[in-house]
Amino acid sequence: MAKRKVLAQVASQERLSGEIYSMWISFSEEDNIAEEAQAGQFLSLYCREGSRLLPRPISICEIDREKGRLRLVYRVAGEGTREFSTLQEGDTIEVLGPLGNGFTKKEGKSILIGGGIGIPPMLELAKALFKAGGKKEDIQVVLGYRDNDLFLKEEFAPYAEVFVSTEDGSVGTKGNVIDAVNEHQISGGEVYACGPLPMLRGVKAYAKEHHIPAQISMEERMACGIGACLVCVCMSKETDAHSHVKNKRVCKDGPVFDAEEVEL
Amino acid sequence: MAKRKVLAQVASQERLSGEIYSMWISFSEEDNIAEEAQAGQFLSLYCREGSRLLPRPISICEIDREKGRLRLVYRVAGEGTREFSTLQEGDTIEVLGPLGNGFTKKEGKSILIGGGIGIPPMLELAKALFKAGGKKEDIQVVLGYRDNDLFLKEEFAPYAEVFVSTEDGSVGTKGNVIDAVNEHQISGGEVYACGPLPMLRGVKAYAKEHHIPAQISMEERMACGIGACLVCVCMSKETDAHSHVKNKRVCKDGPVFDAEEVEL
Amino acid sequence: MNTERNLSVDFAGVRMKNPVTTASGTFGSGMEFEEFVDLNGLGAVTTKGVASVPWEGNPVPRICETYGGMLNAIGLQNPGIDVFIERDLPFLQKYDTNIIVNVCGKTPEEYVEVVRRLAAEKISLLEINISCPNVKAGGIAFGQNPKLVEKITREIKDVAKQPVMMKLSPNVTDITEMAKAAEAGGADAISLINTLTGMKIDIHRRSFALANKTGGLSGPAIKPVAVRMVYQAAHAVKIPVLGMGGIRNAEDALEFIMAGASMVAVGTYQFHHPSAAADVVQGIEAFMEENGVKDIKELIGCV
Amino acid sequence: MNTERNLSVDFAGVRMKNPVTTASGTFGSGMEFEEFVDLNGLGAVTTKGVASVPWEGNPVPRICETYGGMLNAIGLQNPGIDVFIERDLPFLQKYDTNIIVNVCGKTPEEYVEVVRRLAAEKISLLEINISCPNVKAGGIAFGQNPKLVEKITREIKDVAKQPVMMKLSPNVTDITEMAKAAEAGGADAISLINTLTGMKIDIHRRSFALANKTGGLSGPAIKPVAVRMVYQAAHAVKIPVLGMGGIRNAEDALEFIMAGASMVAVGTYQFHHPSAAADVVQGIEAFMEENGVKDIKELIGCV
Repeated sequence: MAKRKVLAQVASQERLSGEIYSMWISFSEEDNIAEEAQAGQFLSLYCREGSRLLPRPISICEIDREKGRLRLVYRVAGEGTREFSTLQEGDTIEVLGPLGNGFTKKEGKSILIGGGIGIPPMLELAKALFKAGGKKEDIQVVLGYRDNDLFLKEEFAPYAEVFVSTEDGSVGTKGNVIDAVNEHQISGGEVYACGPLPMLRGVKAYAKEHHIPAQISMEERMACGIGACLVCVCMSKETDAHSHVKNKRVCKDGPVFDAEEVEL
Repeated sequence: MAKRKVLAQVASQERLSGEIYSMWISFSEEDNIAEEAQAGQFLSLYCREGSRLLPRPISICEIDREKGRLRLVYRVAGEGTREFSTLQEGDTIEVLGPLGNGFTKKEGKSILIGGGIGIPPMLELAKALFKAGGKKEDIQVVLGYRDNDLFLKEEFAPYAEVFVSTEDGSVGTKGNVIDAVNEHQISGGEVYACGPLPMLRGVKAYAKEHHIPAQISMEERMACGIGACLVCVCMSKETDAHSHVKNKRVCKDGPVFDAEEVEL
Repeated sequence: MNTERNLSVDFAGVRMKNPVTTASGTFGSGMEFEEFVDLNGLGAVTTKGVASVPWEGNPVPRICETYGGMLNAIGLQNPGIDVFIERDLPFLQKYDTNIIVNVCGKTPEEYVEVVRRLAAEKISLLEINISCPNVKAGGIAFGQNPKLVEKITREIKDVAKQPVMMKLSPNVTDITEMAKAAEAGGADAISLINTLTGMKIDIHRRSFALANKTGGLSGPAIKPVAVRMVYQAAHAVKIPVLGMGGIRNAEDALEFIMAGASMVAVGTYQFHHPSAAADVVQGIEAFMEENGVKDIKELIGCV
Repeated sequence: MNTERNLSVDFAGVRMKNPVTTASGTFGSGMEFEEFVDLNGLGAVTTKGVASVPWEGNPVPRICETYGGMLNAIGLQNPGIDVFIERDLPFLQKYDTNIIVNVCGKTPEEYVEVVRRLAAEKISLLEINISCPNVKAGGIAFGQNPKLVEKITREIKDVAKQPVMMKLSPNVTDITEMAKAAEAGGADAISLINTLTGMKIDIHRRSFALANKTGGLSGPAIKPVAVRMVYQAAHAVKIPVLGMGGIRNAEDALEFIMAGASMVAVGTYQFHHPSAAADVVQGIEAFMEENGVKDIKELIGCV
């Protein structure tokens, strides 16, 4: 009976670019779910519009435990996220979380890879690694963009060495994030990644080739968001201990997985 | 292609008492539907909440043609009207109208009878009769309430002689509106009435007995609000010219009918 | 609008300038909607069901709202074929659009009688309502039995002078059975879905929200069932399919078209948005523009 | 809460402290929901369908949202009866609530196998899922044919040690036929409705929103169909009915109860509001308070 939906208040809403929005939401003291939040976890956001019943899973971009606030950077991909983007400071929104398992922070040189709307969770991770005593030069962030719309890039600067790849070559390495990793001969002891499936496949292959452990954050359509409905499964290499088939629940067992335990 | 839904702006929202609310809505110059509005007509109000598709028919309580505003006094009877009651000044609402046929103003002594949420349309009618040159003492308004919650009563004072009946006898005549008419021996050349079905039956019987023409405003569940779907019918005495059966459309042929043409 | 785009379809031998019509019973005969919709802009207008004689319909309340939809039990009130031919048809014939006349009856003979009366009239298509859930006799009773569907279809085809489209009920175990039965009976097209039989209870009055107890569920709520049945029916028969059920906008309409419908009808949503049908036409054209679709036929059944 | 109110019901010989349970497949085995709902407060917990062996289920996407509802095509992924008995049952048996185990299979033998394995377990009721629209074999295939419904019911009754409740599909022409067939086969109760088969098309990808093409429609959108079928079924058989389909709150639940359901299940809406089932129990009690209803039995089938 511990958990329940909480009513968060919108502290700010900002359009970063195109369809990318940044929203800070704050919580009351008794419902300060920001305290337990970890990089890589997500929230279920609920629409007000009654014709949209299912929660939208949104990854956590930044955590302010003291002020009891969370930052969500999301892309408007449908009517639900469109509704969120219209919320203004002072509006309220029902949320559930933090949900899922976040990234496990490892010491030493690390490579943080984010692609497209997979970039936001890497910001909190970079901050967390830095605050945990990581040296800035050991926190290597590779961000993959479509073009020169480099949302969030500057915000990584205080905590990490930032490298960029763009599909159109307008900025940084022309190509994908792995091209950037190779071009700059980035190396490290742990890979953290979040982004589209093709990118995750590339990251997994790269990590395997270089014998580096990789933590990847997966995405899948969800319903309950808490592991009950078995909607958001991904294929696992071995038979999963919970499902007893080769399926893992992205919302509950993930969204962050060891790259080696899932089939992409 | 003349008509269409228009976006009105809420000019004010006030709770009169209990579940009775008063809302003024204003229209832009190109969509000033207040200009054509007449006492006894209604508007279709549309909910924002997508799970509620059908418009809510709300009678017009006051018309301000110059300022392009209409006043709606309504009772919160469900989720739809509940939604309307939460609208604040500056909010917008989709409306269609004015719809239906209003009261036909006759000269001379008249009796305006309103019961419960049937009271609001009588206010505009009283004003209209007064402004058309009617003498205040010739505009006799009989208002039926449940108890001493006499919403709108005072607002009739400038235009009419006001009589009250209450079910609990706390104010005015104990009983119904006809009891009040009898107690005060109110007489006139035309009866106008809006209220619950039992009241309308009483009014019709009274008018028949005294050989006075009576215009009564009917209410029925509606869908389209414009006469196409045949949902909101009432029984007519004779075969109806449009339907060719003994049914009339409340939204299009009414809501105001000659008491003698409908079966109650 | 880009004139290169071709929205026209040949439906059961009738040329429609676009694939959009109105769902029977939601649009009357168009008189009340002409203020909101340019009837000339629709591929066709489908009229409310007409019988051989005037029908009173059911007692009120005839409607109640449900979550994302509504239940109606109007009971096919209509002025009868005489008035329809004298008054409604001439009104519609003023417009440059096709007229689809929805026909209802309590017995096969009544359907046939109406179809006979319409034989000499300038109308494009007959839609035979064998799926109304709100009348005691006829209606759905014919639409839930494949043998009856085939039989009544054939009897109507024998006298019909216009193409015949059978309107099917979704309240069946296997919609393909009904579609095939209509085709076997000689139908030139089928339309679906009619409403799903539903019920609402007023828990405070502890009784039924509708005087008729049950009613037909329509609106966006039922769209997924409608798309599924249209897809199944379109793949089960060769005759064209007119798809409907919960269409709010062009996106919804395109779902039906991609599922295999050659035409679509906008119904209940017109009660929320009176110009919905016209807006759907515009939206489909806009979608074709954006996606470089030259001919709507490229999209029909493309999934 | 007023202790005078009696919410308890005797359902197929099982005493339920209140008439509220969870809809199979929406609640797992309760482990993930125990943080949100006090399982002791529910009349029963109904578990996700379990088969004789682990099932992988369907490929993703397994879900899409629809207007006022959702389509799912999970395909009854489950860990199999061994794990269920070892892990899930002991978890639920810690609670003071009834356990209703939903049983699925691809063949009658598989259903029987699972029922056998459960014979010695402390559970209150068996719910036999012959209505899942998302599996290739079994499921709905059994639920749309009255002869098969009666046959499989009898085969299960022959080996069952707990009362048997057959879960019926709404994708049929006449629900009363199926209800009577279950009763004729010896069923102790029936539950309905399972989901309505539906489809959603992604018009931009020009393909199906679900990997399985079709899915089961659930949520508030379908409630009117569910209430209608529960009313029809409850009036067609003597065995008790567990009603479900789009229940969001106590008002919705009371519609089903007044229509004739002795118990109700909350399903899809728990995805929007995780504590919905517990809230429904409270809401029903509050309604009884306000309306001076001493015993919930006064409301069952009262319309």
